[in-house]
Amino acid sequence: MNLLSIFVAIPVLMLAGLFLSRTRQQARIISATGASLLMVAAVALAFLFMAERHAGNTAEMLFTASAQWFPAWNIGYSVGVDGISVLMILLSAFIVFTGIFTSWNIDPLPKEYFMWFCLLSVGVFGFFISLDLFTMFMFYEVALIPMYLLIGVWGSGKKEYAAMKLTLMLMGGSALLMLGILGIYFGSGATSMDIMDIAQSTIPTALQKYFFPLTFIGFGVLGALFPFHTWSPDGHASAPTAVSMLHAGVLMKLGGYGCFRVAMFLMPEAANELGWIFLILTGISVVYGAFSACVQKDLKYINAYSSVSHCGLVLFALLMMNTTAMTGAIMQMLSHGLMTALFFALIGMIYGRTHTRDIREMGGLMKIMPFLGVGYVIAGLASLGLPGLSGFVAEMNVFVGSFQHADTFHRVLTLIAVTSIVITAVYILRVVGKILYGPVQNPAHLKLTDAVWFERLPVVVLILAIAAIGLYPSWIADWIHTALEPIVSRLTLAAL
Amino acid sequence: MEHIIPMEYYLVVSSIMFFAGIYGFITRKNLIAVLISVELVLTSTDINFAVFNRFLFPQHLEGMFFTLFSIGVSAAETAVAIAIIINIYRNIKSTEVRNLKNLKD
Amino acid sequence: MQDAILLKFVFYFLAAVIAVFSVMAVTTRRILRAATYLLFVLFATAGLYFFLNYSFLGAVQLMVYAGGVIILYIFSILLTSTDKESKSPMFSLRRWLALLASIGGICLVSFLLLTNVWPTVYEPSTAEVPMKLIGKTLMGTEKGQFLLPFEVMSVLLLACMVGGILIARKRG
Amino acid sequence: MEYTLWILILPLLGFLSLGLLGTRLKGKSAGYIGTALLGLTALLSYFTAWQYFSMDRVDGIRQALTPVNWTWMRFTDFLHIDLGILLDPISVMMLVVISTVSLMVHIYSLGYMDGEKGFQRYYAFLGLFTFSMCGLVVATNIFQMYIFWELVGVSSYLLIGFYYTKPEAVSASKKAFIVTRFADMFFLMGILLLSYFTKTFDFGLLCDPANQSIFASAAGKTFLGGAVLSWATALIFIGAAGKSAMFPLHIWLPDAMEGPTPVSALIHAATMVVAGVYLVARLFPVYFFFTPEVLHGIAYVAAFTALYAAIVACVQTDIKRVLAFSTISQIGFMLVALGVSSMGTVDNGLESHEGLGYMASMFHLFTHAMFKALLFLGAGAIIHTVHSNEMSRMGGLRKQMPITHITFLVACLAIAGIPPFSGFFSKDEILTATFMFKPWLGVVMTFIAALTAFYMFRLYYNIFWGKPAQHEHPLHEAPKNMTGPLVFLALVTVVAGFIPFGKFVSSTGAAYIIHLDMKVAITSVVIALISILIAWKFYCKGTSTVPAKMAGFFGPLYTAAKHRFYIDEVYQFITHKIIFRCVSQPLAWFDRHIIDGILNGIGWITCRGSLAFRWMQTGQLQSYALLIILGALILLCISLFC
Repeated sequence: MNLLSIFVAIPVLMLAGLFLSRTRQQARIISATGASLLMVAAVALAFLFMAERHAGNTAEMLFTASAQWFPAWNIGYSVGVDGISVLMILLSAFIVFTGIFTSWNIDPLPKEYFMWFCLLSVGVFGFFISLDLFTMFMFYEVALIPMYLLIGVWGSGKKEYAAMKLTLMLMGGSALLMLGILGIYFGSGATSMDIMDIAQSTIPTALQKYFFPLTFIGFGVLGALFPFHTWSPDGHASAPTAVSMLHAGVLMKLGGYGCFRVAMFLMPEAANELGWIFLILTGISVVYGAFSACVQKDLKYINAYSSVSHCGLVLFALLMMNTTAMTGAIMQMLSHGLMTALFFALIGMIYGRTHTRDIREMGGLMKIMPFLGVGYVIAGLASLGLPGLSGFVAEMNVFVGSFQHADTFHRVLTLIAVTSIVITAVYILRVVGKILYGPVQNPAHLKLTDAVWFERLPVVVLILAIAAIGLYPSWIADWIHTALEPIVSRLTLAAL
Repeated sequence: MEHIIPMEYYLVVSSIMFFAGIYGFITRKNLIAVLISVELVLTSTDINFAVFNRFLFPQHLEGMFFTLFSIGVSAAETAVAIAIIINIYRNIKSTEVRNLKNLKD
Repeated sequence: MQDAILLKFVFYFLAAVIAVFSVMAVTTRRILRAATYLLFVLFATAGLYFFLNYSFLGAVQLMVYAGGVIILYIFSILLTSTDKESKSPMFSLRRWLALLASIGGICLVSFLLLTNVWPTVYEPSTAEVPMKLIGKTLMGTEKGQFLLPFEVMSVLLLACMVGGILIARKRG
Repeated sequence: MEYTLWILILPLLGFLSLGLLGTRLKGKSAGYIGTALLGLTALLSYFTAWQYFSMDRVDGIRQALTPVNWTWMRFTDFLHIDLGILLDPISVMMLVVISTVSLMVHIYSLGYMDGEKGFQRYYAFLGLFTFSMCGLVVATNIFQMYIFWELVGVSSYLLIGFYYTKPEAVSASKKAFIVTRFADMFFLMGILLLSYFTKTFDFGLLCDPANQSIFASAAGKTFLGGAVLSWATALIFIGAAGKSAMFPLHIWLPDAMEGPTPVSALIHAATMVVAGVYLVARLFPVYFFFTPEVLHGIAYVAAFTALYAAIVACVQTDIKRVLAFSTISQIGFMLVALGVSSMGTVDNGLESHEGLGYMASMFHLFTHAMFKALLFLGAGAIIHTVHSNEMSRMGGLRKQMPITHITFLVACLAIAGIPPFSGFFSKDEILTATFMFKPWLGVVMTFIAALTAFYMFRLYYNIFWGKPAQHEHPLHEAPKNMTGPLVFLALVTVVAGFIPFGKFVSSTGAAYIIHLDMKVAITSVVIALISILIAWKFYCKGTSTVPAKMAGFFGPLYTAAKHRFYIDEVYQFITHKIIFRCVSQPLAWFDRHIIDGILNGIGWITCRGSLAFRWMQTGQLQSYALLIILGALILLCISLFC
């Protein structure tokens, strides 16, 4: 079996195991074991990848394998990874791992919950390893559908509304995406669904102009592109903790990943020509999300709008189409994935104790639960771009890279995007100040306890990952650089 | 050996039967009457099978066997349908179409 | 020649029976009568099969429909004691539309049938199909033979039996 | 000189170990660990300074060293963030200042913070701050500086908010962070703009007068009517102004006094707030050669700030606020000096007097750090005893707190510019430089110096003389570990003025011989003495009614100054009324109601549309059959006859 298929196989096996499990404890053990295995596999993959590159293997995609499963349409299961995919797989493994522990005490129906969760992971991992447009799309859908039930059944608040909205909007995106994929397939001569093969042939520019926006918006909906982002606040606010983590941490990255892997890579001419429209939209996302976050009262809403802002920055940087900015975009994906997962994990833990997410009803929690408080502060600092944590390196790559653009329009937009770092500071500090500092608002909170081991574990793991990227960014930067080379060169070529 | 009656005549007869069945199916209110209309429709197609077989492909037997199976199927269908109708009648004391609204809405 | 005229007469008689009774079957308000008219139609159909020299088919038609199905109908009509259909506006929109569709359909189909040029058959035959051949065809597994559909049929009938019993049985 | 790396590592080690061990450390052990590490850091800094300044000059010019420089993150082929250590006169001088003051604060805090909850946290944050500040001053490139710039911002945030259960402290810390962050945004923009044209972050390349071709690509380029380089340096200065609390970005500093007093001494008086000055000094060649107009702008902004802060300081009653405004005013002095300075020319190994301002600024930075730290620590000792920041709760403390009294007096004399204390020398150089630039500016600065002397002695007399206030508990002198640093800093303040500072630090690196301009010196001393006299008259007895009358006389001005000229209110208005009410809330509303509304509207239309078509779906098979038949027939007709 291909090395990469392990990432699909493990969650599938987990599913089977969960199906047979009888008790909550069994379900937990199976999930935790599976998640740990995934983590080990992801780390092993990273090392193997590194070894392979070190040995001088300069192929664009490593560990490739391919098998046709629907020859009539040239649909195959072809897999392969480059540096970016490996990082995304690592990220997903981290989030799944921590997500499992965060949902340790999920209620009701733990078995079913974990099963849907595993199905979601199948989709996520499958998406990142796929090189075949249709298979990719299939895994994409597999990742989206469980969300409906996970939110609708285990969510809180207006969960039915949120689940419906989220699913419908993302499905709407998928519909556009499907059209885009078909456009790419037929535009490239209808001989292969494999991205690498399609990249060999060129799609006529006239066709690209129709299908690039479709594909970009299709993925952009998941990447919280303004004005298609409104599923995010409601969806995140209603979802159970681990689902929010996985959704904001990994699923939203599917959008960004798809945007450059499919839309920009395969249709570079249109990307150059129409990029400015989306650049404006993403620029709006960045500032708009940050401003909106400033006045929210629900912790999860704040974080959801912050995600809109941060993910907007991802797409923004991708559209700048130079290596530095795109590196920043990938780093931002990782960084945002980790820290937003951390945020949601902490919010979930806090909510589990205080039973409120309204920031006006909390205060002085730092004194009551110092561990969670410190974790929250660190997540906040990462989010507002403190050097030494991952947010900083990502943002700086984005800003410096974007500002290297020769066009004044792009540079001015960059300056506008830079303002988000202040607004981010405003809403992060507002929350931290309100809920963690100050006098205790509700005397009943004084009896609350700090985190226990299965809550500490994900928090610590995520913080370590954030710090690792923040302190030593060059290793991932190198991978990303190498992986971006073909994409950037195609884009530059197309620009001429 | 020539046929005495042209094929078209048979077909016209069967189509009259068919559309009579359609008319009944659409307008009848009683379930059993609807079912009777369905029988008409089915039988008319049976005739067509047999006729086409006889006139166009006399060396083959497919048309005939299709008719044969069709008769079997319609018998089965009638049996089940009538079982259902009786059951419905038992529940709502009526076999009128317009009374069957429990599954709607 | 006499023979031909007689045969023609038989055909027209059967055709008339079919046409008239099928129309009556769907227009009468009494269901028992409708069932009776249906019986006539089915008899006439069986007659057509005989006329075409498909005696086996005609026999099956008589046995299954006239012998089995109609009995079922009559029993069910009597069991549900809904002999009379409730009154409804005679000239509702739907009725008109259905009438239009039916008559239009008949006209259209007849037009097509009569104007269509059918493929010529080189060796027309009106010969009776030998019973042995029918049996072999029904039980054979080669090309043009029908064991599998036959078996499927039998399973279907079994399923119908079971289903019919299950559905109609009194729940306790 | 790779060992200088340890100057950074040791405090960081302190932060990590204390931060991770946390409350497991019993009693004061955290303080001792932190202080010991800082002691080592200070020793290393002194050794570095000794070794650096005793190195040979090349052509009479001190050479910059970069013992360590790693590429940390590569953006493009030419733009990369390096982390390294740059040793040149100003960075070494800053290292000495930071480690000295930090060490004093560490020792002092052993007494001051004794028994506080979060003692370990306090020392951990101090370690973090010292690490970041040292990293900032030794930065080899502008981006490294930005990194540590952010880090000092965060440590300042954490330390101001140290008493996190106090709402004032929380909002003060938030304010400090956001205001400086706002300025940092401009700093970052400035960096982006500068590096876009120069293609480098490196100070060595940016500030080398011989290597000016890198600026060629920016020549003639304008943006919104200004030269791009001016934009870049002006933006960078905004960043510096934020950290150094220049008007109108000064509002965070007075509030930052909510932090523990030793923290105010370290961060908000001696080290972090002068980072802006340091930044301008670091980029001085860029400012001077390419954008002199921005440099002059800096001088005017700084002069205005100095005046503004001095006026406000005259009427504040919270002693820490007085000191905070005095700090703002003094930083204004330093920036004025930089702004009016020129690049010296080297002649025969000696620098010409054009570079006076630069030297004066750095000199003042040095002396100010010492005496302002001393003032804050003294104030801390007083607050520690009195348990209040208000002047009205003090008075006549000279008997109870003799050591504090004497050291405080030394510092006051220094800041007022009375010889032979250090402040006299540095301030005198600044005034001279200003007079050389524009005489009217010199006059203004002299007036500010007079105001300085007045408000400092107003403070001094109100605390140590005047009417004693009533206290429930007996007042006492601070413990040894608090008075020790006071005495040490007082000694430094007394002798620092006699350091031949120009020999160590100057704009070109060549030696600068300090001359006292007697005219300026005598005038300023006389004026200072008169101010002190007035202060003595007004406040010494505590019975004078003149201050009240003066307040009445100046009326609106007094009230305005008391409210810091309503700048905070303006900010409050802008942030809350405009940003929150008029931008954020409408945006959030727009999001919830318009964008979401459109979506929900689409959903609604779909629902309505379905309902509108619903009559077709009767659920009756017969209707469907009718439609199917009709449809089939129509299709048939179409295919046949059309």
